[in-house]
Amino acid sequence: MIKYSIRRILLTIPLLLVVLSMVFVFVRLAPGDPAMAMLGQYATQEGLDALRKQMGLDAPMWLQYLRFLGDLLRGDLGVSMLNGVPVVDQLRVVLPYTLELTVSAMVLGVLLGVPMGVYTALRRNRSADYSGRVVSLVGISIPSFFLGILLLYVFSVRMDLFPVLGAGRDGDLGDRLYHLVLPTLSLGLIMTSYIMRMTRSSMLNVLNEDFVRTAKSKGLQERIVVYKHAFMNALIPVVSVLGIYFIINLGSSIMTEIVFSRPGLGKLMVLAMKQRDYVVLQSVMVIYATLAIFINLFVDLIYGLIDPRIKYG
Amino acid sequence: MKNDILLEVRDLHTHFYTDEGLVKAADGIDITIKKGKTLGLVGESGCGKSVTALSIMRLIQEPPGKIVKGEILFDDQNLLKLSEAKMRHIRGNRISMIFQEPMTSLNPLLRCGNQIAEAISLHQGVSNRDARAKAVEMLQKVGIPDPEGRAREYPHQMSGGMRQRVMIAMALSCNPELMIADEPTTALDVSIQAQILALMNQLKEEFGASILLITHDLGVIADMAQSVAVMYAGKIVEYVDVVRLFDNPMHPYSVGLMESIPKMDEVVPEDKILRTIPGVVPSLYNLPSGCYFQERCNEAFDACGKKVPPLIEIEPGHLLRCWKYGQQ
Amino acid sequence: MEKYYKLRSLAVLFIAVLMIAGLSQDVGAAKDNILRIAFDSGDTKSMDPGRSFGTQDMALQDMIFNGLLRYKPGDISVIETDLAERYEVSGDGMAMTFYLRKGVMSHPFKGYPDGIELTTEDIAYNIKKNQDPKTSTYSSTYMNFEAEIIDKYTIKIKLKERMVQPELFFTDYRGGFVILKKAFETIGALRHNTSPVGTGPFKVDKYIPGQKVILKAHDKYFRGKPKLDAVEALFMPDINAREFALRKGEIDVMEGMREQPWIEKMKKVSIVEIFGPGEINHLNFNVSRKPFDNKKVRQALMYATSRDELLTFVGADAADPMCSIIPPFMKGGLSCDDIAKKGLLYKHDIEKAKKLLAEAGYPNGFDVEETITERLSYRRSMENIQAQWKKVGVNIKLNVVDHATYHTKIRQDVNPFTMYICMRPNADIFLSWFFHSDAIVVSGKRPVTNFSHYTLVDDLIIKARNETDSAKQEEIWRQIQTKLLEDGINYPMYVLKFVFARNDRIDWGFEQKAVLALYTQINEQTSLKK
Amino acid sequence: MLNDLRRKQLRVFLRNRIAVVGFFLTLLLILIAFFAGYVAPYDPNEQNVYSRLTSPDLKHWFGTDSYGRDTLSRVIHGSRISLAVGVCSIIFGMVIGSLAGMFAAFDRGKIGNLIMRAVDVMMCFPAEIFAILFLVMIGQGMDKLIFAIGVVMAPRFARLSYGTTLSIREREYIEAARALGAKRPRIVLKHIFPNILGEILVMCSLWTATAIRVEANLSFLGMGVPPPTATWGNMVRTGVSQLTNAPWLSIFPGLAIMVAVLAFNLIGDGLRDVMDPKLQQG
Repeated sequence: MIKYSIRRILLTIPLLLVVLSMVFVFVRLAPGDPAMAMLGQYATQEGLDALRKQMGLDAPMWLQYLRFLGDLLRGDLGVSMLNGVPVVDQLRVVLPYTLELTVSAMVLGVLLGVPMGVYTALRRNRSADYSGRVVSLVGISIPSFFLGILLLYVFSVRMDLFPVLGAGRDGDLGDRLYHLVLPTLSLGLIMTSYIMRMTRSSMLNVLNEDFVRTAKSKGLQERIVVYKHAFMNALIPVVSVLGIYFIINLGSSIMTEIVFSRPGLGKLMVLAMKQRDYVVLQSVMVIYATLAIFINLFVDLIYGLIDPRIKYG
Repeated sequence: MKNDILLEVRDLHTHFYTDEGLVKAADGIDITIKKGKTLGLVGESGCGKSVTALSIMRLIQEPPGKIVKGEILFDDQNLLKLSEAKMRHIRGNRISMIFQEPMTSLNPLLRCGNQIAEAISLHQGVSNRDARAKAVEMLQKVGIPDPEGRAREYPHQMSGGMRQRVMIAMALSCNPELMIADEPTTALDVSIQAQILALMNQLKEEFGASILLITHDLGVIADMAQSVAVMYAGKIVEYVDVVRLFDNPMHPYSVGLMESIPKMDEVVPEDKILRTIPGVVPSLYNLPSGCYFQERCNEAFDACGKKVPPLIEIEPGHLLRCWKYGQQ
Repeated sequence: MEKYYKLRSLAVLFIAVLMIAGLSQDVGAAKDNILRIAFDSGDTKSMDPGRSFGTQDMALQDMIFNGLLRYKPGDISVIETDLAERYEVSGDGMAMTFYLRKGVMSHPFKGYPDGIELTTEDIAYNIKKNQDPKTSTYSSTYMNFEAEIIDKYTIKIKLKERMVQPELFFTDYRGGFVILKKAFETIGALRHNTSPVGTGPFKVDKYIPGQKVILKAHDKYFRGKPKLDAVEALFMPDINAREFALRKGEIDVMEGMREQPWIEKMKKVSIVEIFGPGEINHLNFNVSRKPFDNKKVRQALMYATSRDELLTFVGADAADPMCSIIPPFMKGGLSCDDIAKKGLLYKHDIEKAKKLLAEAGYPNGFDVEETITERLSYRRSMENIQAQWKKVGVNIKLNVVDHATYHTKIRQDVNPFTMYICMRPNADIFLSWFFHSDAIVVSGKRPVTNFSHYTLVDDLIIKARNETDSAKQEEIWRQIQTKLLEDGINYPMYVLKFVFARNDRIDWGFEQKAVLALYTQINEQTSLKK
Repeated sequence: MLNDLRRKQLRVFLRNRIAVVGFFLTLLLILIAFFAGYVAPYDPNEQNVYSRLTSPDLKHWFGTDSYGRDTLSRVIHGSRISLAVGVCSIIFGMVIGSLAGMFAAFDRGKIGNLIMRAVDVMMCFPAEIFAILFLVMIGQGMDKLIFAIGVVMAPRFARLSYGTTLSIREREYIEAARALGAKRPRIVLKHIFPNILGEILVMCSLWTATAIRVEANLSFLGMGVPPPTATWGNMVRTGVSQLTNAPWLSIFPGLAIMVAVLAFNLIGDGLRDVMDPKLQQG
């Protein structure tokens, strides 16, 4: 297990490095001029040149790259090209919002999806199974922004049950949670569908396994067979794809943040994209990729913990 | 006389309703197992042996399977009439089962000791600690070295033979009266096979259990069983004690089976190759009318194509399903 | 199996917590003495006056800073003193003298908990800062000034070249806002972007990037303590979110949509404020590009464009028709009636347009590629023009880019005709930036926004600038506009006014008639009803 | 034998009512997209000042937008973009992805290893982020969108074909073919590709659904095919601003996205059931 973990952790380092380089290259190759974006319609040529120099955009690409890596190593993500705010500060503000949203959606997805997946698997080919399958198919087909808009329209505009704006007051937990409900639902219900489908098919696979038959032949009660033997085994493939689902979740959260006007990485990214703020843009992308890499690492380690074949492998 | 009969299966019909149509996997099975004896059930793959075993355990998946007809008398009670709760009390306790695939028949997430102890504490109502102690004892009985340590291991840490020993330990842990072994050695190396079979024989004696041994390997039958039922396409075609079967097989299918065993004590001439039964097992979806074996039988005649022959006792203790002998 | 039941109860618990959290909240913001305003923008670019061009930036600066002079709150037709007590312009118009108010205190900043007093040294520093392209966006304009400090409260500003209304560059608008030398140097240019120090009624308390700026009342404001405790400026680029927030009372005032249906909708649920002078939306044909080098083609397209239809789209409340580049309310401007009298209205006439195109050799029209910003005020009109021109066979293929890229691209001279929406303080700036050959994009001597590559009015522009008789000056400006229309260079469409929606709690303290910098002004007079 | 298998699979597919619904839905969508010009009641870009923001009625089933354009016609024409981008990008992604995966599985040398590491890296990004990264670099437009989404989807195909190829690679007939001296491209095309094709096709329809959703997401963020071309994501995006007074502007195109994605998912699900006998047994 320790060997496995170390190997797994070491593997992320080159992965991260490549991701960083890729982000750097992509963003630098982008058209549009940050200096122009910053100076706006009154820009003069001298002004533009001076600003480019000030921002280090006139340096050769390799030098910019080395600076970029060096700064990252020191935990310095640079300052926004537009307002000079250190990117780290901006990320520190928005990251918790994105995390609270994506994690709570994931938790909701697991807490609803797993039991529903088990239930439909056990009622295979009955009406509960059919309706569950159709609903979950709709769930994985509906774009998160559309679900968000529908929830917003029904619960905020029509029924006036939930707020529409932002993420709630800082330090007021109740308010934060209150603002989190609809966005979490719009992401979490989609996650629920994914996890439910996965759990169902995994459970069906496991129920056909020999060891389930063995367990039955021992005279164990149905529930014990299902939950102690089948369920725990069915959970392993589900856990192994949670990392992938989290990445999907992370991607969808961008649209959700826009729809609900919530602060967060996604909102920051879209803004930076529009303003050609390369420093912020590349930092946000790096954070997204890093998040995804670490979530995958985390999931793999958990996976190692629950599967003895890896733990004692 | 009646008292020494442990299990009697009468006219068992187990059908599967699949997308492709109806499959009569067990189509009127009659077998009897005596106390302390071993009955061998032989036949090619897909002839319904395992279905018969699972029907006795009432572990047929429903749907698509269903036991449509018949009686399974175990200790004078019809298992098919029992409530699920009562049946559970019999499973693993009075009738236990060993499966073909030791690699996949154990739960990979549970320690072997716990998997054995689970059945013990369920059926014998002992504390978890006692159950675990008993499990270690059983592991020792099946000849596993360092049973204490092995009990704490997971299945993937063991070899196939080891795992099959664990399965046997599990099956015997509650002193069952009947042990159903479904091809227990097929997946194992030849050298291990012999060890496992010897172990089963030894333990049968020790525990006084009966065994229903399912196999396609007549060599195994010769070593283990007292009587044999030969099965073909969902039906018993010959039922007789082991000596008579080997000396004088009567059903053409049994004859074919016998002839396909290489005999160690005979020198096979260069020009004579091992004989096989021609043709393939008929599709269970589309059985021929009349005797199911007729297409592969080189002794078939008109009557065989008309009606399925009945199973009749042509001499005491020898049942046969063939028009050649039982012509009215 | 235990685990399963645990999971299920956890799920139930989770939902219950969310529900309880939901129900226990009272909807809407607390009724405190804080005004919340939401802007159509994702963030502020900078609150430094030298570095801004977005509406939201200037709206913030307006609360934080003062100019030497100011437009009367809510009314651009009157210019009054602000930081200056009084000022004089020399007889030849080449120098101005400002006399500062005494005792104007800045916001507190690092090391100066009581703030510092504003002096002429700060004014001189401002001009220097505005001249440096590194620290200012407006350097080309301010290059023309030279400051001479007479004493602590008196400063003389000389002009190198003649300028029309030079005092306009010292009003509360863009580079005219005054920062404090000491504060700027103490906290540094970078931090000054996000926590600037000024003398205005409100000081920046907290800036949360991408979310909001919280401004607290400046107790020592020289006009007196503001009535509001604080202003929260929220950045909400999504119109929907702003609208919802206003409806639910989470904000008090929002930047609206400059479009009739939206205005009408919002009038039912809120107070909609529409004010001028607005921005002029005009098309500039690029005479260096085929087939727009042909006057007949340009005229044909002007005939093919229906100003009425464009106006109907935007709506009567949000826009007024414009027939010439200089609006009638500005010195030297021309109204639509004036233009009609001159016979240069180019009244919508498809047949005439087709005829002109045929004469020019394009009886079936032609295809043209055009880059346009995604910003709605531009895009909506461009898409309408696209639909209108299609009727005479001219097909526009649109490349939509974001607004910053659009500004980059049009300055790289990519477009055969360029749509531009803007306001300039006077006719001279309008004409010289759009039609003087020096200002031609890319190739001009000092490239600004001459997208039409037009060179034939240089003399007239200079002549007007040097003309001291204001009546004659206006006459030359009108002459230029006539020539532009005759040559089919520029097609003005409409003046786009500003739309804000608010609840009834706000009392601005003055009437918002016309604000040059395009936002609802908030000052010390502004208050909220309880 | 093979024919029997196919016929059996077809029967299983047809018995799966959900999948059949998906099939006909997709067929309908494709027909609508193909004949958009004939099906749509109006020109999708024709503006009409005097019928702006009319709610759904007999004349305009889905209402009109703030330009007075017919929403139904725009939704119908929007299907072209969604389907074209979805299908083309998947074909593009499938070709480069599966080739790369098969090559990597066969090569197992440095280059193959490099390819799979690159795949790992690409899979780290949420699809939308990765696509945005590309679009920021190459600019917007339909062709670029297809390219970007294709590249985003390619790693999935690479991983899939890598895995399947590895397992097939070791089978006897490949060994045999190699022993007979067949060249590598020949082995890949003749022996491996036909064997992994089934699995790839199943995933194609599921991932077309994903691609359509990604396209909608990008459109919604303003990175899709630029207006006035009607795309569903774009329509939702601009329609959202009128949610309170003209909800039809965002609801109908939103529903259209959902239906299209759903249709491909249904087919994919059905195909998977057909291909995976374990799941469909019993």
